[in-house]
Amino acid sequence: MTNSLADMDRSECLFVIGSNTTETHPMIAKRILRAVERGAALIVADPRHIQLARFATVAVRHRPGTDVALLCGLMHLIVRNNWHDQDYIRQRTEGFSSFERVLQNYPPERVAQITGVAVEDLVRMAEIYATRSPAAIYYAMGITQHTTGVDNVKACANLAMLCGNVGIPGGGVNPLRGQNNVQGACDMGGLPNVLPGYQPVGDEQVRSRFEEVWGTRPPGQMGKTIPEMIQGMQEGRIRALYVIGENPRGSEPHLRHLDSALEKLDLLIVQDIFATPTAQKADVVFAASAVAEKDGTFTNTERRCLRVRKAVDPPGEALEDWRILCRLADALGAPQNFEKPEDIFEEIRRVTPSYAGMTYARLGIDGLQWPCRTEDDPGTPILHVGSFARGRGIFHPVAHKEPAECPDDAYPFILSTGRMFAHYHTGTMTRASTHLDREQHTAYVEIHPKDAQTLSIEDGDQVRVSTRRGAVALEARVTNRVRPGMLFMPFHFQEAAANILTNPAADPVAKIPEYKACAAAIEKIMGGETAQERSV
Amino acid sequence: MDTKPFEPKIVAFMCNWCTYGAADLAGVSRLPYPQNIRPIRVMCSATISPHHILRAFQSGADGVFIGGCHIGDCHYIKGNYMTIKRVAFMEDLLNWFGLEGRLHLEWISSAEAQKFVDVIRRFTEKIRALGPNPIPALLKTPKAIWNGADDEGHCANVA
Amino acid sequence: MKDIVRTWLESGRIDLFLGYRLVDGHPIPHCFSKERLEEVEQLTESLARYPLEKIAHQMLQKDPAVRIGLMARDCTQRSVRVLAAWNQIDMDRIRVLTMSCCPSDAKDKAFCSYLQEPETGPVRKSNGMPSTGDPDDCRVLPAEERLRRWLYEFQKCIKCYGCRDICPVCFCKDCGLEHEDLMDKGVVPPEVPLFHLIRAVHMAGRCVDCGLCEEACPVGIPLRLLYRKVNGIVTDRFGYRVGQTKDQSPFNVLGEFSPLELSSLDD
Amino acid sequence: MDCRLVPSVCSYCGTGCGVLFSVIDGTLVGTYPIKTHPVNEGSLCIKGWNLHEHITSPKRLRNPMIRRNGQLQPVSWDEAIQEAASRLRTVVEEHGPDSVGVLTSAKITNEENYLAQKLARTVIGTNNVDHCARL
Repeated sequence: MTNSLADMDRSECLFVIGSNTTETHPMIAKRILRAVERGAALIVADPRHIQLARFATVAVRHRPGTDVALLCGLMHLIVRNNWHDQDYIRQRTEGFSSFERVLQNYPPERVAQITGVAVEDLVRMAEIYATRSPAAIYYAMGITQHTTGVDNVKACANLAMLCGNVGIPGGGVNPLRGQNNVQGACDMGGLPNVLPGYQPVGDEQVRSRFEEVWGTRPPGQMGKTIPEMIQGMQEGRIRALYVIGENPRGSEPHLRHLDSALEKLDLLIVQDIFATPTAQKADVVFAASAVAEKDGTFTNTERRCLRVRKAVDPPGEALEDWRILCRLADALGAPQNFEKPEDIFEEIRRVTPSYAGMTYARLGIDGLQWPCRTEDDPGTPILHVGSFARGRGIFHPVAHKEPAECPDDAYPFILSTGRMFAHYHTGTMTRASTHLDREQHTAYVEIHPKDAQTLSIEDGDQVRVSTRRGAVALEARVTNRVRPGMLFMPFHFQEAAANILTNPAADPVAKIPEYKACAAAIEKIMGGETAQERSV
Repeated sequence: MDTKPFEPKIVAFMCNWCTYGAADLAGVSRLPYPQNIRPIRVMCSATISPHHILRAFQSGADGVFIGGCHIGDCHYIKGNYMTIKRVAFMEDLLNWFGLEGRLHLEWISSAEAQKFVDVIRRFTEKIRALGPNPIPALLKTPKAIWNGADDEGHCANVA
Repeated sequence: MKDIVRTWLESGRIDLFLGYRLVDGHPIPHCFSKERLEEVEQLTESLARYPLEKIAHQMLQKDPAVRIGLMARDCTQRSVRVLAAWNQIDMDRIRVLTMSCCPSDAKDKAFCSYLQEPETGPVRKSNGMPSTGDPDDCRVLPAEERLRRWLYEFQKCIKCYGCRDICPVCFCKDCGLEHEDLMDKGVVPPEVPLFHLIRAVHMAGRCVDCGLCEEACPVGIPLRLLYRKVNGIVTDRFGYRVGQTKDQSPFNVLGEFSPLELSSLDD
Repeated sequence: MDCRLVPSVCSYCGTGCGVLFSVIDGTLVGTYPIKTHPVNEGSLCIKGWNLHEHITSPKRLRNPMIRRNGQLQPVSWDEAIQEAASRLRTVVEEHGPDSVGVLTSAKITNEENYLAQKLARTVIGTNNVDHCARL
């Protein structure tokens, strides 16, 4: 997030796109609803009729995968009506004129045709976003999990810059991160192209600095992303995989493809707190520790680094993850001299400029938001104040593209996947929790009443959802939360794993798979067929 | 739009030992009464908890009727003491909440077929006058302060 | 205050004392014990309230013989009485240390987060139910408007069950709110208004009006107003005041005949 | 009897809500929101309120395991670590460091992520480090 959560109390307009905030980030939805009751405008754009839409000033349900067209349509209207912030554009950005020309391709009538959103709704959305200042954009995986994910994000950034909303309190472009420490994992260099603090692996000077601290020079060649590793496994170029606290056999698209890749490995090491489907395939399993069983830090979506404290010991022989990693490094002949997580944090500070000013004592309970460069730096609640990190903000022209897979006669529905409120990700944690499991015990697929009627499907019926990659059997939930022609499935349930169905087609830059749109078919299961996956 | 005239749906919880007998007797005696009730036989009116009353309204009932034994006649001695406490409480709560006059309790012995018929008729007319249970409409109407989605996926806009 | 707690612990009148201490500037509940007597120096009053009696209840369920001291506001004392009335705790095992809270003419300071204006400033409620403190204030609105406003409030619910989970007097092992036959599961908002009215029914004759539920509610539903109403009905109809006696509420038990009359169809 | 209340952070979504674990006699028994926390200000969602349940679940892994004769069998830490290390070493020797991939996690701490990527980059010698940021 460019801005902080507390900042939401200052926004006059909140534009939520591709985020079912009340279910996936409930404590952020808390602030959104509070802003609405204070009188701020709320714009909601989501293919489903989400709970937030009930409280919106304008809410639209656009066709899945048409975010770029929708956003460009709004920008077209803003420029046409001269609602854009021309001073801001002149002083702080570049590339506006060529971008403006691309916008000409998105007149509201065409956009309405692509997205399924009425022209008058587009006009109202554009007017509210452009004229209520400061205005903030909030998005989540509904924007990013597309083959056009990067374009979607750029379109959001363009919209924010167009109205002068970046770098001001109450504004910004704010992605809501899905995992407790996904921000931290990125910050710590858990990516193939950067070292801790987003320092590129290809930079000689950077590698020299790390060599000074680590005693070993990190390799300079860019590594592989997860989809590339899976491809490498298929081709025999990746022979060993060490998976820590993840369940790719639940979270990756097109699970069959992944399974065949895992089969080819010489060695699979899994470090987890549960016997996940991935752990069941492993050669070596390390029993790890959960959140209350160790000290350390998490970094949340607003870049706030927070202390995690140990409350109990791990069960049985299980060990804290950092101890396991130290022991493994030891056994590989590279002893790590850390006695407690705080020692590791001290080393992190030395190599990561944005964390340099943090200490455990300073973090306390409130935490600190990076960049925090010195011990008297109070942290940075808002990024890009005064100027962008790179100097001027660039308008990147983007164009609408259909999803990689569109509905056809054989697979007439668009299937979208995501989370529901009582469960989390692949369900390994939440389904082990009595209360959460009681709240939602079985997998389900949402279908619109009209489609259900055509296919004689009633609420609670067993149905089979299939795509070109596989099929699963599960319960139908007939509801007008989805658009006609659309299906929605949460992906928390291993016995009817949504990711058997999803399309591994990925964004060319970010490699993020298209979880939010693929072509699917649905049929009612008749008679005594078992609720088992059909082999395709 | 639904243009049929409004016919109230009334869930009627009736004690096996009294009101249900009265309803039976009314039938045998060919005493006509409105077809609007959905009778549910229970072993004692005290088995009706506020949950059941609320569940009935949630499921779209326009009115809820409870029939029990006269005080002193309860097959289980004191069951109907509980019934009246609960109904008195629920009446106060529903009135305050904005669902007035849609819950009614009456003591009807198994011999009082005529009383049963009269009470059902008057309660049905009362509900007919009150109109449909307003909750489903308030949760759906796009004109309400919150926005609802229509079937086409288009959300109505309300300032 | 620190001296009293120290004396109680030293003399063996209590085994443990539940109070607050500051951790990195935040008041956090803490269990003081005889073994770590030096910690009593850190004992502090706290504006932020946690359900200490709920924690004490959990401790007593593990070990019924333990004697616990509690830093208690007025609401804490009421809920201790309610828990005792429903045989959840043994009054003899609890010793309360009264702290200054709800305001009155006799007190010069009040320690209660509920009385503080929220930092974000007064919230303008154009759609929902204004939380005025008196549940009967809304009577000025026509019935349909009252209904509409409550339905608006309930539709915000994200089904966190926080109102139940923080409630010091919610102790049932099986909760009606999670009953499959009673309520649709796995959707938000939960069935409107069923979910909240069922909880309201359960609060009748039991709610101690501490306001923790409303503080914990992420979406600002005026729950305290709702529960005040149901408690008010119990007081009006049965003359019972929660937390003032050791008796169970007559609304919740069969008891002897209560002189209530049927309402007429002609009203 | 011992009772402790330990402030920490929720490990589900990326919001980073402050939670208070209540521990009685060394057992996690409950989760409460931190009332004064800058992120969640005294509220939690359904997952947060039940955070302790997955930690105390009987399904938790209690031992390291090695696959022997097709079955995962509990072993000591020394065995598990030695097995992993020697087989990793073999793969690196035969196919080079870039034949190893390390998936770090968005669920573990910063310190652990840092160690994991340091292990991959300095001990194994590959930049094949990624995690589920995209998922």
